[in-house]
Amino acid sequence: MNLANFPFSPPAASNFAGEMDTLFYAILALSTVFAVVTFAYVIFYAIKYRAGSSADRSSPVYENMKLELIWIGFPTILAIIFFVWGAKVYADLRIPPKDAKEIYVVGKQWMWHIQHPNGVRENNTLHVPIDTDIKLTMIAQDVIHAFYIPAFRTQFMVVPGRYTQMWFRPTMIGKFHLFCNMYCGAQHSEMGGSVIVMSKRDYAEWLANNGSMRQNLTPIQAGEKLFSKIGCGNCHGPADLPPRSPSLFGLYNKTREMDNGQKFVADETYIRESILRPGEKLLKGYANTMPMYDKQLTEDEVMALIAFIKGGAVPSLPASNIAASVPGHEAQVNGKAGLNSNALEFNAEGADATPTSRGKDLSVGAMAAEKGDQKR
Amino acid sequence: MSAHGHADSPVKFQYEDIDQQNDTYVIGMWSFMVTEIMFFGGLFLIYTLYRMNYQGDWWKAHEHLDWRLGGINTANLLVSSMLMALAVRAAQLKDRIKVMTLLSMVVACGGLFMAIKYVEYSGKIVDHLYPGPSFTTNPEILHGANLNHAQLFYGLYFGMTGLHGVHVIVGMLIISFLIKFWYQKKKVVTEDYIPTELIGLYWHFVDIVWIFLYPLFYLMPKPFTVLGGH
Amino acid sequence: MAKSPLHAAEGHAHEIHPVSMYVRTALILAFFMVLTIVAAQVNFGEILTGHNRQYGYYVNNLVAVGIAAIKAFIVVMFFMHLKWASSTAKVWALMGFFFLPVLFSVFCDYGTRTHEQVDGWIPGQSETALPRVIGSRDQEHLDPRFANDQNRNPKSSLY
Amino acid sequence: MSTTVTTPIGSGEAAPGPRLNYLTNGHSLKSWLLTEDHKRIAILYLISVSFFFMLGGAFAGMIRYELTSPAGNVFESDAYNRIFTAHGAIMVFLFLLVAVPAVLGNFLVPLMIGARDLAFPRINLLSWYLYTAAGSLILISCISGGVDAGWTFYTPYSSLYSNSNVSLCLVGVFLGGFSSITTGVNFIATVHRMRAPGMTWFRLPLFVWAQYATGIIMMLGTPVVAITLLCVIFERTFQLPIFSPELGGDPVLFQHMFWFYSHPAVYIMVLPSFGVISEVISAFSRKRVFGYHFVAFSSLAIAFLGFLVWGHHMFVTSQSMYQGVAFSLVTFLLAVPSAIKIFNWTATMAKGNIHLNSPMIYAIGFMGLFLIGGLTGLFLAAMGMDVHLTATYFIVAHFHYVMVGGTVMGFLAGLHFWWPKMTGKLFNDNIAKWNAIVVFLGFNLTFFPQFIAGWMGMPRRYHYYYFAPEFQIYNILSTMGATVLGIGFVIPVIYLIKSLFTGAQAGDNPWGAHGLEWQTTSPPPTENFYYSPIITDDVYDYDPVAEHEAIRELGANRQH
Repeated sequence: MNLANFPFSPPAASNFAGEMDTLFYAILALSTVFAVVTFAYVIFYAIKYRAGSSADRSSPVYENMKLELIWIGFPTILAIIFFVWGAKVYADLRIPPKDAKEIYVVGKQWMWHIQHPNGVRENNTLHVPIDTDIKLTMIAQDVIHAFYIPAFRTQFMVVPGRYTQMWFRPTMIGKFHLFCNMYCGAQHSEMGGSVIVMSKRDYAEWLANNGSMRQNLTPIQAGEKLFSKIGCGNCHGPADLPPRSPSLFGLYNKTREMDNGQKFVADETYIRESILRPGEKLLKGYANTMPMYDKQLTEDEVMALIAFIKGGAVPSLPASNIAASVPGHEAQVNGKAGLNSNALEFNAEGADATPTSRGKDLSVGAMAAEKGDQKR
Repeated sequence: MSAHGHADSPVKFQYEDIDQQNDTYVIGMWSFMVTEIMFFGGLFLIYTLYRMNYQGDWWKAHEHLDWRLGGINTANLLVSSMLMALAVRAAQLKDRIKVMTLLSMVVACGGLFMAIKYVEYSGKIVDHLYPGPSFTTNPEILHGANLNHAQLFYGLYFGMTGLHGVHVIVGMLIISFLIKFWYQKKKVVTEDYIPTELIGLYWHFVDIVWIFLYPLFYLMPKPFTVLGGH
Repeated sequence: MAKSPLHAAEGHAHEIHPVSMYVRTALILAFFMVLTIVAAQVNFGEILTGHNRQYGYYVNNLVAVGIAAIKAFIVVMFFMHLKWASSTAKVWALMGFFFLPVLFSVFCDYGTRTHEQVDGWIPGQSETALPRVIGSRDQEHLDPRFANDQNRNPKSSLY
Repeated sequence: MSTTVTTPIGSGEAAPGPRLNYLTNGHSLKSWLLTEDHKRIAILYLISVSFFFMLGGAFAGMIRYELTSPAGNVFESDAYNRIFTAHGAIMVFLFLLVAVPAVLGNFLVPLMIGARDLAFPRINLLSWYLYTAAGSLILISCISGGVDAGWTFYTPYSSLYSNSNVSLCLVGVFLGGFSSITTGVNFIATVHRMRAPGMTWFRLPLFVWAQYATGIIMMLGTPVVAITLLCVIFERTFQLPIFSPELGGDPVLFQHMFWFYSHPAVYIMVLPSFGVISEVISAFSRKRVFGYHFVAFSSLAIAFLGFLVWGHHMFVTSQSMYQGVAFSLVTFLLAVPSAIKIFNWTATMAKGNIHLNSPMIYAIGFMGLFLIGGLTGLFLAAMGMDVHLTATYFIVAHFHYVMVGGTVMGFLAGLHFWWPKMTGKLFNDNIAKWNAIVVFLGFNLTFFPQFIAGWMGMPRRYHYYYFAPEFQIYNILSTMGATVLGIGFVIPVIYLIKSLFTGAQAGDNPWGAHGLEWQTTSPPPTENFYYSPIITDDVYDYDPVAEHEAIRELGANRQH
């Protein structure tokens, strides 16, 4: 049989694959030895000491402290060794390097929205350059999903309400499976697609082509557009205006003091909370005058706003750069335009602009609509 | 066979003697109460986590609760616990009239507790403070608390005090049956005080749950986050 | 039937206690009830000053839960006769109070989640990912290692 | 060579004669449905548990049939989701958690400790009724409309998104939990206070130790999941999202509370089977269990440590990585008590007189399967490895090796071992032996390919995999195995039922085993013993050397 048609190991396409496979085969070897030796003993005894056999049964042993201690101690030591090894691999998997390239992922029933730093968006397909640290910042819009790439040996859950992160460095050019690995409803098994690892040059070209073709906005541009559309700039200007509105210029990663003396670092989660529920943490010296945007913005929109604020929140683009959107080519993926730039027109009727409020009727509607589209 | 299984003997056929049976009953009851502790423990866990996360809003939301009504109920349950303990003592002394009197007073205390709960709940329901889609949208009622977090607070308030209330009602029903048995001079209860003791254990457990619920819901300290704002 | 030593009751579960014992217990409980109401009116957050101020809230809560625990202990011991019960019953009564903290160890998770994203971590060097002080978000003055790290990004202010 | 000295109350010499046993003591339906006899309740449980096992197996068959083709054969995705949920919910809540404790435990714990009944017979009956109510509700919810949340009921999908009968199913699980609690309380009170004179803690059979440890888990864990599921019902009814982020709740908290019970629940499933295996191995090797104290205490260690490992289900759910490290360490340590058991059983066989009857074959099969199931747990306990393998078919294969290979094999071993005691009839041991081998092979063929599929990254609960046709070969192998396994589960039903009508009389002790339960008649009388037993010696008082001599002198195997 041709082994290519009968594979027993997934492709090893990321920096984790090496250490993970070593760990896997080490545990496999250990388990095999344990299982085979123990079971061989069982079978051997069952045959040797079967009733009526002439095997020597003199002086049977019923308790042997030394033996017990050996088979308590030996597995304990092995267990601790493998624990340390597994924990080390896990720490590598969980903690991204500082300068990793950040890609945003939004999971919803039943598709993945992916947005690259320069604004190129895609659905259910993730294009990444080889040999580059990629950090995915992920959030779910409805239920829990999991972003799983077997060839990269990594996955992480995508939870509604908070950001999770995972990272990897692809090491092999090719097309690999992308799965949703947390049961999420009717079309769970089809919520996936592929990860396409390209050479750095191809990736740059792909980004540029997609960008020019579709005139997508970068997250910062999209955020800026939204910023002016919903009128954030009316209050949040270049200067602090207590007690009404603090300036957002260069807000990201600053330490902010609340009116009760608590201090928070203005990270993504802080900014997200401040947009959605501004009364939650009041900045020292400011009144609670800002309206809540909870249930009014999609997660993509919040991400765009955060990107804009992370970028300094300084309006920089001339208005002409914000071009009208063109329907994206993801139509072929699932029969309708996904989260391309027209999602950022922020009309609430758009299928992709489902607000973060997730009443039952809404989800049913979305379910029915997508079911019709995604029929095989 | 020995003298087991007589219909009117308090010793069940699987036991050797009354001591063994009583011991087993007490151990069974305590292990049942361990499950009750874990049962309420799950709710206390949820409560603690969200209380830590939303200190300020929960404090503001709790301002709507009346600590005096809760205090009356605490005292009420305390008295009923003492009466229950005295009823068990009377059962030990086989003083039938006293047992029935004391148990009736315990049921009356339970009734008073539920009546006060009724007053509290109906006030909340008028204000649309029960969780769900029709939860109030008026932040004035909640002293300016975030409505989402206040809804979580009231969800747990109704969940935990409601579950406790269910236990109180169940306890009242059981005690009523106990009074009936004493009234009918059933040997199960008159010959041996342990059935009364077991029901007493249950009633004290219900009291203990309230001992924790009262400070957690009615007597919240003002959190630091709210303090700083004034 | 002969009573075997195995079935002998442990302790003196059947002792009859005087009424005064129950009344005294109830009075002590009433005292603690008043105490818990009084303690709730005292705001330790306002009494404590400066940097310790934020701990007042926790002091208040600890006092409230502590008094409740004492009350529960008194009820268990005297009203529920655990003091005179068999040691097996004692062990079972303790079991719940032992496993409840096991359940509450969930908070080890919520307490350390803040530090998931540790900057300065170098893959392969585990010592760079040591947890910082749990539960404190303004760590500059607590941990000199991070005093000047402006790019520090402790994830999540929610949990 | 008797385990016990019985003190006859009447004449010790007189044979029991045609006295009533628990089966013949009353024939009306009422005498069964309102019985307080632990043995009759065990039979009631046996019937209902077998029914649900067959039903769950039928759902499993549908799953396997559907997965032979990458694009699905017959069902729509919605239907498929309902089928795997039904399979999981029925198997976990109505079979695995109940089978060994409620059937074998109920029947044997009083017999083994020399008691006339469990401590609270009426509560025992109540437990069966709660179970029946739970079973009916889960069955109704799975059949009329179905439940599509998966047996783990993860929020917010189960609470706010699923449009199926989740609430009804959860009420069923809730009632089933109370059935489990009442069983646990009963076992604990019984073991503490109902032991016969002389039955000290260290003379208890290991089966009783295992049931005791199981009772602890049932009591401490079940209420937590009960309240958690009650909260989900609350969420669905009042639209109050306690476990979803809409109002600031935390979906991960649900997983914490769910697994706080559901991981120890795995030990509710396998610990009683461990007990069965200890009994069977010792009885058929005619040898005292090697390292009795270690095996007994390893049960308690598993029960205790089992409560400290729930977070290993959540390594990729954004749980704090520091807590994850602690969970991983305890999980690895938990492998040790399981290893102790396996090693001690192996050592028990050394220098014994091994009779390869069907219960022994099942027990050997159990050891083979549980070894694989336990050792693959190491892959999943290693945190880094778990990131790749979690929620794939590797997990599916792992827990089937533990649950089917552990619980079901243990249950079958115990059922065959004590069938003569329960019914008084002998079944065809030759067919049973071969069937044990069929089950072992069929099981491996079903689930071993799933390890490879999982390692290659096939996610669980997938209906389609047309985009990854490389998984097909493993699914086809697995379905082939499932067919064999299905046959292996049907055959025992036939020969066991046949034995009721045509089987030979078993006699008190057909296997020559030495437990207290074998000292009474088969089937036992309602009071369990005609005499009050007083125990003066160890439970496993076998003498392999003497027996070997005896066999040699007879020149024939005792069993033939």
